[in-house]
Parts: sequence; structure tokens; C-alpha cells
Amino acid sequence: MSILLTNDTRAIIQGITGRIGSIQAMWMKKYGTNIVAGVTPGNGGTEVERIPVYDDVFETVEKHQANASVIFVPAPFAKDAVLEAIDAGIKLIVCVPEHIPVNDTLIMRSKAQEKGVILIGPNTPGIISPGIGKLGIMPANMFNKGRIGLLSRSGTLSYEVAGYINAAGYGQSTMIGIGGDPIRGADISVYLQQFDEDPDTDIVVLVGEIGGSVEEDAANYAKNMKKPVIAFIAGKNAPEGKKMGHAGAIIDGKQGTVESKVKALKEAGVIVADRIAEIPELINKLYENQNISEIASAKE
Amino acid sequence: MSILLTNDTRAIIQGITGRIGSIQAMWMKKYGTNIVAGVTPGNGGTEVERIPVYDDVFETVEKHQANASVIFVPAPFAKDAVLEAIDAGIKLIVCVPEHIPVNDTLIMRSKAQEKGVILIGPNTPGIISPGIGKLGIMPANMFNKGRIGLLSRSGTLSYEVAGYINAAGYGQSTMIGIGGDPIRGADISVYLQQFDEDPDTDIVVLVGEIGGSVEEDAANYAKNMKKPVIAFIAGKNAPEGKKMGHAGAIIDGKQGTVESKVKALKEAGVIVADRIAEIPELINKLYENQNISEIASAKE
Amino acid sequence: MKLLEHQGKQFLSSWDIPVPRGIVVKTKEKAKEAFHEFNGKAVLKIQVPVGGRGKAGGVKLVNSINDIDEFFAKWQGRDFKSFPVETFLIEEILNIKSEMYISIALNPKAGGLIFIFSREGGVDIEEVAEKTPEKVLKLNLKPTEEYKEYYFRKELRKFGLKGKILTKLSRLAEKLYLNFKKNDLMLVEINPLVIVEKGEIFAADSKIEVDDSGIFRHKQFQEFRELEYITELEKEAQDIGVTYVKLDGDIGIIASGAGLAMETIDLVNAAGYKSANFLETGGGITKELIHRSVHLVTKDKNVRAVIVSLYGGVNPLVEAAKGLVSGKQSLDRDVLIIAKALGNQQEECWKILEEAGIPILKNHRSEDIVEVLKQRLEVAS
Amino acid sequence: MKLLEHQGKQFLSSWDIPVPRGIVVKTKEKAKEAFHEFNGKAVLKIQVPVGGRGKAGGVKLVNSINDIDEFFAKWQGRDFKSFPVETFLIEEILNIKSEMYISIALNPKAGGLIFIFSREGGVDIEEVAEKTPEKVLKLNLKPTEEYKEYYFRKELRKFGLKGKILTKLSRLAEKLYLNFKKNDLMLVEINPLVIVEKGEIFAADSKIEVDDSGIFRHKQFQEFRELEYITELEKEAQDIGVTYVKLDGDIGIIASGAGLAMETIDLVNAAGYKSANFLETGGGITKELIHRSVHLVTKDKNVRAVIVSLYGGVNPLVEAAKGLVSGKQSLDRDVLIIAKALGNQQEECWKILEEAGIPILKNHRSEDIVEVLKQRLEVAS
Repeated sequence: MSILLTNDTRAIIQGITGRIGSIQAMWMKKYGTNIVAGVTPGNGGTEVERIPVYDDVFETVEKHQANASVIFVPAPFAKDAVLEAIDAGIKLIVCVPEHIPVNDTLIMRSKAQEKGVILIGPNTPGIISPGIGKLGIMPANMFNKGRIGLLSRSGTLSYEVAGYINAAGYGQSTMIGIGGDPIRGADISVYLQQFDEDPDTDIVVLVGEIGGSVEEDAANYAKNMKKPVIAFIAGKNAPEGKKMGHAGAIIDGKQGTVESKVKALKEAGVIVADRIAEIPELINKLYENQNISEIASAKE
Repeated sequence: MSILLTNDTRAIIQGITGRIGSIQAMWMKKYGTNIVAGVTPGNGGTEVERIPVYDDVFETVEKHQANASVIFVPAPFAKDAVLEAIDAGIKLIVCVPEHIPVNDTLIMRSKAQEKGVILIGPNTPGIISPGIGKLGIMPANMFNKGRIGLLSRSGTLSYEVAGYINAAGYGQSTMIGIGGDPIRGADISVYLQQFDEDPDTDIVVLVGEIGGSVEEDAANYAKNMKKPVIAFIAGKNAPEGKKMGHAGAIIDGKQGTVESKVKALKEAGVIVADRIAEIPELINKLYENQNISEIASAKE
Repeated sequence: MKLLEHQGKQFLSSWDIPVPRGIVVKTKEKAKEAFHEFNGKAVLKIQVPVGGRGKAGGVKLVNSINDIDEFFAKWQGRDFKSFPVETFLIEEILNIKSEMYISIALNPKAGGLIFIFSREGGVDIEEVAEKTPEKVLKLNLKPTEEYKEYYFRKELRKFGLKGKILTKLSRLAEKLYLNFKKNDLMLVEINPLVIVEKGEIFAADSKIEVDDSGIFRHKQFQEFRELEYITELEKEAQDIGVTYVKLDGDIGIIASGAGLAMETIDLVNAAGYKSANFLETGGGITKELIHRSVHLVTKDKNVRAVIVSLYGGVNPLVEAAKGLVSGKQSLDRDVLIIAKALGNQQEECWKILEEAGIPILKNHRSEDIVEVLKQRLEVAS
Repeated sequence: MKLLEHQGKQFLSSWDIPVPRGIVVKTKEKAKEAFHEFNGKAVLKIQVPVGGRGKAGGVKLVNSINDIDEFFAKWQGRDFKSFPVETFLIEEILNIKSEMYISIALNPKAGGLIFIFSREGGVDIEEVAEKTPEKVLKLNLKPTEEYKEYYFRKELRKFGLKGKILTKLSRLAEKLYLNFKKNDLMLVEINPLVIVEKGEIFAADSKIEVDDSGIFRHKQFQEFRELEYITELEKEAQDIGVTYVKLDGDIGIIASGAGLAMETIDLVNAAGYKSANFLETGGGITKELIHRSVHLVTKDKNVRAVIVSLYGGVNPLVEAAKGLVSGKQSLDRDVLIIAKALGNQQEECWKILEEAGIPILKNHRSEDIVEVLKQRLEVAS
């Protein structure tokens, strides 16, 4: 199995008739993703890649029992598309567009949490469960089926890390791009919990970067996880993230640097890779040294 | 006893330092109303009529366990004053100002209902429980203590009716001006229920007028009341209320005329007075013909 | 405040809602001039703030200068439902495929707004709603929720709409809804909403009612307020800060509340007289306000007597009494004025009136003031 | 986008928040001219979109023409934290009674906004917050709620404020909050917020950050965008639709993602080289975009080699390859360009690059592209 995107997923594509939406529909379908419908208001009754197109999300839930959606509508309209999906009862939403105003994301996030919806992104490559399907824009040939859960703030860096994992003979149960914007729909802990409970995931690899507090939050959750977590933080030589006025310093204190993240992760028992190239070796060690389920139970 | 405004009421005056607020504070206090504090933001620490003034409602709840408020702030600011009172935990709010935008009233009404607050008005003379106190602008000398519950859409007409009731040797347990605007805080059924359950009210007198559907709503509730209700509808010769476009007709159908109201009330077993002057006689009859509690139990 | 059709369309247009091309004219000559811009046919409509003009011939297809002459002969200088016909709208003819109905209105019953839509619009919409309610979409909208375009789209879809026309309507619905809230409206109604052959939609008529209490926060309506389609006396009343309604009898009525005013009218009429008007003072009475109110209700030369009925809560009765005395004394003709006043400061008030020789009733019985009226009028005649 | 102090104050002022009287100048001569309007004393401040200027002497009380000369001698033509000092603000001196701190900021951690207030403001506010957190009010604001003035009033009261000053601050808080939401801000901060002897409040400084993604719906900021305080190359990057950051080495980096860019920098630096810059392409790559990006990263004459690292998801790798080739061929000097590309259409992309003689790495290992860089540079030298 995999997390979130599973064999039970019945996905729709919002914005399917757009330039990017229609191309990505083709790629997702080609990969075998269970895309049951598309939605573009005003284009109801047409087809894209032999996928039926509807005027609203509610109709796809009524007629196709859709339960997941990937958003390809332009940033200015993304908020309303996500709210429509939430109201229609969709439970997994992948919000791909970048440049969504942060105030819009705040609303999407709040409404999603209120209704128990998992909102991936925005500004995300999406989610892929190799062998099952993908909802998003990641190139499918970057990922192999396997038992490593992969979480990444950066899309392209997740491809890079997956490449190393694949080259070492492993693969991914699911890869999720959590989104590159300062505000995200779902908290990192949601994904960590899913992986921790997934019988087909052995190890979680987290690809972080400087700025924000996602890695610190992940460390906090990882303390109580059964499964081992390997983390890598990009940006040692990146220019320091600009804090926002005095307010930034007052809110964040000393969080956000590579050092603070590495410290928090190590203190939580997370294995921190200094370079991406070390990750396969760290995985090897975890598998060699002992049975993974033993690792898990030892931590319990 | 009385309804809503009782011996347990600990009232504040919002807008106490204004021209009308300060005069009315004097009248209310003179009448013996338990006014525990006043609120005018920016005037905290001062006094009006020896009533301590605070900067916000929350403080009066903390320090004086205030549970009721009468609003005398100008119409443009009334909504926020009411919302503040609701958020602070006030459970009875009397909103006196007229000319409050209807969209503001819609919000006040919704929030009050959400939090179980009884909002009287807006555009109301207020509430008086003779012998206990008054929250509002009605002249106290118009009302006598007694066992008639009085509800009125029109302030001045309620004084008129009270005059007739007093002249006949009766009085009021409580009089409430439900408010003259198209949208009201509390529904008429709330007041009818309170009177029906009040051991010190024998009969309810309802003073209605043409337009809207308050009287129809009252009729609907009165069907299941234990106590007798007498109603009078003003406006037989008033020019027909203008319906709003076709929409008005589509929403209301044939409601809103004196005839439709009288018909609905009579069908619900309400005694309808043709003239105000008839009301004392109708009350007499109810008291003469049988013991009121028998009337009540007979309807049960 | 009700906007005239062409004023309403000005707003619809500013909200990017298509309206037919049209020209507003005041005279026959200007109408003829404008007619040249419409390729030999146009629609001519009287502009009045009240419904029913279509059935009365106030909306007409004109094909010639002759038609325009006829229309103006019928309407210019006339009244429609007591509104003088002063302004006309001449508009292009739409290539009508179908007529729908759409509106957002205040719904007092539900304590919220209501969205109403029907695929069958036009003058008989009430009948459609009554006889085939299943054809009319009525959606209650809660005040604390924020409705999005997709909400209207979802609901409209259930009425068999699809594709382009569906989204055109749902976007229109959202616009009406947002502008209703933003502008403190009581009603925005488009009937008929015309779908033309090419599938575009047009607001062929417009009814917009603005909440008078909300106008203070909308500069755009303050200008319209100046132009509001009301009589001179109503304008004067607005200026004083009171409500004035003309009726057609000879007894003027001033009351400190609408209910009391209505009750007084009912009693005056029941006694065999007829009310000439009523003026409701509202809350903040001043000497000046009552003084001017006395002049206002007596401007109608039919008025031979005035009943003034006041309760003093917020109203300072002493001020009212002074205004009544100065008002009566400054009238240029003799009108019987009788008063009834109770409440705070009632004794001082009575004293002033008695000293000025104005009959004053000191109890709550409006029946008695009508009795006084009767006696005084009989004595006078 | 960060607004300069005087730009921010322009907005504060338009929201009816008092700011000191001030004049913006670009030259010493204009500063001296302006100085005459301030009764012999004023404050002179450099205008840069970054903090810390106060401690560095970038804010100074001037009492004479001499002082102005000195200030300009120190600052004109200089950089502050790599921003050229070009604009100055000369302002009236306030009669300071106390200095407070107030801000609304985005709070990613809580997924909402945060309101921060302290009765002790000024340059040491971080220290106050760290050492005496009880003196700093931090209120998380939920995105779906609407906070009213009374909410801030209630909370501020708990910090010992009362009467006029309390309501002045609560109204200010509400204004900042409403305008934060209305204008798609990320931060609005007033530090110090000055209370003058008479009890009036003034925004003595202003920090406003606008959400770049929200600017499309705010005309008022689109104008500022033109004036944004960024370098020529950053302007060019905005124009292309990419992100460009200058560093101080000699290896240029183009990557199709911020994470990948950072990783590449780390590896380049770990290999003993230094990155000159990085350019992140974002999603919609075109031939033109890559062509111009190649020119942009090589404008810095120190750049002797460029690593281009691309993954093709949304990005059409074929377009990228074409842009890379045309970009390299049109450069006016010889720069080593090496590439790494994987994803949809990778084979076609590789073919184009190979034919143009651009070294292309066909695996995921960024370590290997740095290895290629090393070999090529060693060969070259």
C-alpha cells in the first residue's frame, strides 16, 4: 500500500481544460492514475483525454464518487477551486499552482482543517505512489516502487533524492511534495503520522531546507514515531532568509537556520545526512543493522 | 416575577456618556433598574449618574457580573457594540437605535442566535418589567405592575395599549417592544414562550401592524400556547406596504395584510380586538368567565 | 430608496453585467434624436420607481417617429401610479432567445438574504412562482456565510443548466450577491434577464432598492439620493428628518411613531373623516423639527385640522410643545390643531400648550382625541 | 516586496494613521532646502529596505546645515547591507513621551496572522521579547475569523492601558489588521510607535511587506513595484519571470527549483569553488526564458562557468534545451556551460544539447555535475 493516494483513490482534475491541466491529465492517466473526471466550469459535457469534463465538483462526487482532486487552475482562482472541492466532500486535495496569495492559502488551510481534508501544497509537485498513480507534475520516471516514505519541501530536490534511493535498489511507498510556500495546507505531522502507520513504509526520508519551522515541527513529531526518519537540510550556503521585521524575530526566536534544524532533528532521534549522497548508505545501515520492525518496536 | 428583565438582571449601558445615553441612564436608574456599569470606549474610569464607566464590556462582566446591556451608541457603530456584548457573554441585549443598516442587523441577529443571546430590537423602546426596572426609552409612568404580558411592534402604540390596560385596573408583568425594523434580533416565538412559562403572566397582548410576517409567526406559535393571547393589528387604512419587486411577492405570497394576519391569528385561537379600546373588555371577559389557570390547562 | 431602471442599469453595468445599449431622455425631441442611433427600431420605456408599467403600456416597441409621438402623447406630463412620468429610456432591441428571472432580496422571515432564479422570467413571474413553484429556485443565504460562485453554479445546475450559460448565470448570481452585501441593498432584481441568440445575457430591466439606513457609508448612492424620485413634500420631510406619507383626506396627522400614526388614521377614518397624510417624527424631536412638521402637513390646502399625538420617551415633550406653538402661530392660515401628549415632562408640556390655546388631551385614549376633533369640527361648521 | 519607510508611511497616512511631517529628498541640496521647514532641527534617515540602520548611524538628529553635510558625507553614494543609499527622509522631531511597538505579521507556524504589541518599543524590542516575554502581547489571529476593534481593546487593556490611549491603540490595531488583510500584506510594523506629550500617537517608523503573489489584485502596489528597491539584474529577473540572487563567487547556477539550486550551491562550495549567483526558473519554462536566463547569470563578468540543472515535470525539457543552445551561442564571451536534465522528454533534450556540444549529465547526481565542472575547469586552466 501507500499513503493518501491509494487504490481507493478516485481523482478528478480541476482546471483540466487548461494548457497545463490537459497535458498533465495525459501524463497522470498514462501513469495509470485513477482519474474519474475533470472539472472546468463552462466546459461541462466535453472530454479531455477521454476523461469526462463537468461544470462543478459536486457532480463528479455524485456521479463518480470522486474523493481526491488535483488543482490546475490559475493562482488567482485556486482558492475558490479548493473551497469548492472541500464543500463538495473531496478528502484529498493537491494544490499545484505557485504564486497563490498567502491570504488565500490561509483560508484554504483553515477550511480544509475544519472539514478534515488533507490539502497538499500549494506550490507542490504533488503526490506519487509509484505503481498506483500520481496527482501532480512530477516526472513519473524519477520514482520507483519501494518502502521508503519521502517528504520534500522542494519538488526538484525530491527527484534528486529519489534518484539516489532508486540507484541503491530501493524505492518509494509514496512521495509527497509538501509545498514550497510559507503556508501549507497540511502540517508535516499529518504526513509523518500516515507513514508511521503505513504497513508498507519502513523508513521516512525528509528533505528540508533553511527558513521556516517545518523541520523543527517534524522533529517534534518524530520523537514519538515508531519508524526511523532520515533528514537532509539544503541551503548551508544560501543567503540568510530575510526575517520579516522585528516581528519575524519575535515570532521565530532562533529557529530557521540549518544549525537549529539539525540540532532539533538530532535531539529528536532523527538521522541527519550531511549530503544527499549519504542517504542510500544510511538506509542500507538501517536495513542491515537490524530488522526494521525491530527498530520500530524498540522505539515504542 | 417578569420575563427576561428580572431581579437577577445586572445591566450595563453601552454608550452611557452620549447625549441620549446619559439622560436615559438617569431615567432608568431613577426607576430602580439595577444598572451596574456603563461602557464608552475611551472614557473608562469616569462616572455618569454615579454609575462607573468602563472601556469595554468584558471588564463589566469580570467586575460586576453584568448579564444584560442596553445599547445607546449611534446606529453606524451599533453592530460592533452588540457583537462586543455578545462576545463578552451578555445574555440579554436591548438595541434601541433606529436606522441601523439591515445588513448589520442580519449579522447581529445571527451571532446572537448562535450564542443563545436574546437581542431585543433594533429600533425598539426596549423592555420594562414594572416594579423591577426598565432597559430602554419608554416613559415609566405609562406602565403599571400587573399580570398582562405585552408585546408590541410599535413603541408608542404599546404605551397607548398599556394606558387602556392600566385604566381597567390591570397592569403588565413585562412589556417588550420587539422592534420596528424589518429584521429583528429575537423571533416573536421567543417572547411568547417566555410569557407562556412565566407564572406571573396570565394573558398575552400582542400589538401588531400591517406588513411583514411577525403576526403570522406569532399565530403559528400561539396554537400551542397554554395561555390566552389577545391581538390587535394597526394599519387598516394605511397605504399598502410596498412589496420589494417581484421578489417580495415570490417570498411572501399573500402574507402581510391586516386580513391575512387576522385570519391566521383567529385560526390559531387568538382573540383579535378590532379596536384597541376593546382590549380591556376582552381581558375582563377572560378573567370573569373562568379562572385563568383553568383557561391555560383547558388548552393544554 | 428605489433606483429607476436606468439608474439601476448604470450600477449593473459598473459591475460588468451587460445591459442593452440605451439613452435617457426627458423630451420627445431628444427621444427622436436618439432614435436615429437604433436602426429604425427601439424600445421606449417610462422611468418610474414602481412596477406594472409593462402591462399599462409604459414599455413600447417603436418602429417610427410616429410611434414616438404616440408614446409621448400617451405619457408625457401624466402620472403612473401617482408618480409623474418625467424620464424615458430608449434602448436597442435585443434578439431574445429566452427570458429568465434572477434576484437577490432581503428575506425578513428567514433573517437573511434569498436568491431567486427562474428559467421562465418576464411579467408573469409571480404566477410561475405560485402555480409551478418547482420551476423557481429559492435559496436562503445565511448572513454570516460567504457564498461563492460555485455554490450558485451547483444549485443552478440542478435546473438543467450546463456549460457556458450555467457559468454565465452563476457568475452573475455571485456578482449580484457580492454587490448586494457591499452596497447595503435590499433588493436587486433583473426581470427579464434576456438570453440572446448568441448566448450572451443581458439585464433587460433592473430593480434596485437601497437600504436608506446604509446610505451613509456609500457615497455613490448619496448622489442618487439628491435625484431620488420623490415629491417635493417628501424631499422636505427627508430634510427635516421625518417620514411623510400623502393620503387623500383633510385631517393631517403628526405622531411620534408609525404604529401610533396608523392607529390614529384608523380611528379618524372610523369616525367618518379622512386622513390627509401622516407624518412620523421618529426619535430625536426638537422644537425646530415639530415647527417644520406643522408647516409640512398643512402645506396641503385640503388640510383643515391636524392631530398631534406624542409620547415622550427619548422625545423631550417640552421641546415638542414649543415647536407646536411656534409652528401654529407662524402658519399663514387658520388650521385647527389638537394635541395629545404623555410621558416624561408631560406636565410642563401641557402647560405650554394650554397657555397657547392648543387643545390638549391628557390621557392615552386616541379614541378621545378623535372625539375632540369631532366636537371642534362640528363647532366650527 | 518591501516598502521603504517613506513609502510605507504614505500608506499608513492614507489609512488615517498619523505620521511625522516629512520630506523625501535625493540630494544634499534638497535636504538643506527642506531643513528650513523644520525650525532648526529635524531627523535625517537613509531609506533602505532592510533593518539595523539606526545602530549604524543611518538615522540622525540634525541641528544645522553642518550636520546635514556630515550625514551626506557619511552616506551618499555608499551601500548599506549591499543596498545603495539613494533616498533620504527628513522629518520633524516628535516630542516623545514613550515608545511602543505594534505589528501584524504572517505567522506560518500557527497558519494565521499574529498581532504583536509592547509598551516598550524601539530598537531593542527583540531583547524585550526574549528577556521579558510577559511584556509583549502576542495574539494569534485565525484566518476565518473577523476581529473587531473591541477584541484588541480587551486584550490591550490587560496590559494596563486605559481610556483615550487604550482606544487609540485598539483603533490603530484594527486599522492595521483590516489593511493587512485588504492589501495582501505579509507584515505591517510600527516601531517605534511614539506617544507624544499631548497623548497623540505617531508612526515614527514603518515596515510594510507586500505579498508578491497578491500584487495582481492591488493596483496601488503595482506602481510601487516599478519603484521597487532592487538591482538592475533583479529587475531583469522579474521581467523574465525568474528569481535571481547574487552571491560572490564565479560559478553561475540555473536550476528548476529553489531546493535544487541551494543543493547545487552547497555542492559547488563544498568542492572548493564559489557560487556567483543562482537563478531559479520556476514552473513554466520556455525557450526564451532559458535563453535570457543564460544571459542574465553571465552578466556578472566574474562568472566563468554555469551549471544548469533541470527536472522536466511541467517544464518542457526540449524547450529548455533549445533556449540553452541559443543562449550560449549568442553570448559575447566564452563561458563554460554544463547541464544536467532529467524527466519528461529527457532523451530529446539530451540529443539537442549533445549536438550543440554542451556537456550533459544524464543522471540524478548533482555531485556528478560538480565533478564534471571540476574536470572541465581543470582542463581549461
